[in-house]
Amino acid sequence: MSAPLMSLNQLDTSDTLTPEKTQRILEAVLLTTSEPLPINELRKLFNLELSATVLSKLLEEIREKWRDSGVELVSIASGWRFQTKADIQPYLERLTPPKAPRYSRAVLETLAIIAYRQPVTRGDIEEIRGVSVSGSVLKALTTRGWIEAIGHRNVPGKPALFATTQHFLNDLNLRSLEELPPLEEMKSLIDSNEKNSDLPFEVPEAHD
Amino acid sequence: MSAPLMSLNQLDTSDTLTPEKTQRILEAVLLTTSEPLPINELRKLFNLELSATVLSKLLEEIREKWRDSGVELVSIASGWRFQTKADIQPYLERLTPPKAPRYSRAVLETLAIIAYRQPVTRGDIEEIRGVSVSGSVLKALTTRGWIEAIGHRNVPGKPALFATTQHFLNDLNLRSLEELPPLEEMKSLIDSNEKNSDLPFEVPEAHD
Amino acid sequence: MNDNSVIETNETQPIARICGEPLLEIPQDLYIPPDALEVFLDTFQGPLDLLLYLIRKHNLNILDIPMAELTQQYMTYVGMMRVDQLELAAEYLLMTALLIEIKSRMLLPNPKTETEEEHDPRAELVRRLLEYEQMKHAATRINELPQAGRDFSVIQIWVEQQAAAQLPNIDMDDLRNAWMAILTRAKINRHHQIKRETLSVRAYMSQVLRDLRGRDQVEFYDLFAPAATVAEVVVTFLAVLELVKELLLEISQSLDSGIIYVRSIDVAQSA
Repeated sequence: MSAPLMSLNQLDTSDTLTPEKTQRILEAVLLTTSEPLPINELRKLFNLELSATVLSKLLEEIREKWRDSGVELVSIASGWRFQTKADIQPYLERLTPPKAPRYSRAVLETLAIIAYRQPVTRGDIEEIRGVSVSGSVLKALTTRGWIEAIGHRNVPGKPALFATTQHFLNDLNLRSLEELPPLEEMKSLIDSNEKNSDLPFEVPEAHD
Repeated sequence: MSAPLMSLNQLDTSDTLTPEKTQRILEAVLLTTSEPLPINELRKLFNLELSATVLSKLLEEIREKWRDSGVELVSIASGWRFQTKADIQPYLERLTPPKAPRYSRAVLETLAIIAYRQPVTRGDIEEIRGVSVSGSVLKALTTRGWIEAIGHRNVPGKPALFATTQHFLNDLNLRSLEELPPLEEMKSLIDSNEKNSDLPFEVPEAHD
Repeated sequence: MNDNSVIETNETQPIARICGEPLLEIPQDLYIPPDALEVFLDTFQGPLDLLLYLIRKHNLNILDIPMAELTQQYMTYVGMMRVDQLELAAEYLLMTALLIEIKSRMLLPNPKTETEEEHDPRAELVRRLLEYEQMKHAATRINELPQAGRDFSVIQIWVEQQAAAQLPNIDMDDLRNAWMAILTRAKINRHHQIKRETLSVRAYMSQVLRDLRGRDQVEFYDLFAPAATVAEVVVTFLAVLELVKELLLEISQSLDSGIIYVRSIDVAQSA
């Protein structure tokens, strides 16, 4: 164990916690952790000696510092995390084939209904979509950690009620459900006579 | 699909691969991957258009740039990777206190038998426990430095004789084996427990 | 037959008339090459999706759907799929029935007692179509949001794991519990007999074997530390006797009153 060295360093840093040192620690810790870290969690790094306001200010400074790089510090539902900017992804895929699944329309529509109408049962989803929802669709979303059963509706059969998760928000870079794209007004749908704007013919993507 | 935006960016970067852009990509990719990336792998990022020499130079520049931060770019046998510096480790542990792992019941019982009945062979332990002792149990205790083979019994197969070590006493804050709870006391404990018929069968947190 | 006549009271009536005319002929796009049908079927998410497609494709007014045309077109698609014996979800057939029902209800005289809006037989279908379309668009927008793993990656650099810190710790209570569990079990399985011996003897037995390790033999007296207390001498002696008994030690003396040698009978080691 390199304990002696470490405890020396630890003493060193915790004794004189300059803004530079604090930033250095924040940055390193955030780069190390893939889970988003909320401010309250980050305060533990400094034995709660720094206020949320101070940390927020430092985090904003770090965000600013990274602005021109291929990596950005973002604040999402569960807290702060570093992630690559969109233009880096194609390069990453040259090294490793993309792991994230591309979802079929069935999955995406089911997800949208759960996101905007939650909590909903499978029956609710089927009614809106006009077709039965296969178990594999719900499983794909559950496995991804985007939806979860949060209870049961008190009707015969006690169907499970589905809702989106915090993880869903994190994966979509959202801080809350309110940040989802607003639903189109019924009126604009009625008025929309734009032709073929959403023709389904090109769609056949990966099926669930 | 955000395809248009992404392909724009991609075009943009791959068309004019300035050293700054190359560095920006290298940095982001290395931050994303916790596995070390060899130069040959990194060359794939740029469709092998950049030589290993050029990349090495850029990597050295990135390393230099990070020198004063809590994170360092290192070149190890299998390639390049970012890692936290040692002085960050204590802070990380404040966030996620390493959850104390526990030894399985098999390990604890084996250790107890060796401590109280030393020197013993694996056969002795199995006879007392009534079940076979897996090699991994003895290995765990040997690796930990708590037991050692101190000889062999002169019977067919020449089984090794195990005893506890000084290190074991140190780790348990004992000055000698005599400081272990005396067996007599435990005998009476068990007898009284039997009368109360709430047998301490548990050794509760037994996971293997 | 003229659907539009039935819904005169509808506020969007004039537009419906304009739209209705060109749709009297079957649109050209209705012809689908047979081998494309399977793809086609996969393409639609269900009867609502297909209906929406037809409505949007032909620029129909969704609030004043010409039921005859729509039903006819819908049935042509579904009919083609059935001819090719593609597996058609039951929902498509149910929708056929619903469309025909709406169409026929619209031909019936309009009872005056109730408000017109409630009695447009198409209202419920329109509501469902719009709600579905809303969600369909929402799904597209969600899919356009940047997505972890697809459009960006989360940063996680390598952290040195401290092997030592990960090891379990135990204390005396753990040992006590373990031993008590063994004893309790042994008591129940009567055939196991746990002999009780003083711990110190066993401890010294280990110590003696350790002292002998790697050595051919030692003099008996060397087994006793010069500074040993009387108790320690006694325990050591008992340990040696126990080791001899367990065939772990061999004691030899070649001459009367000569040097007593102690050898470890560790064949594996001496071999």
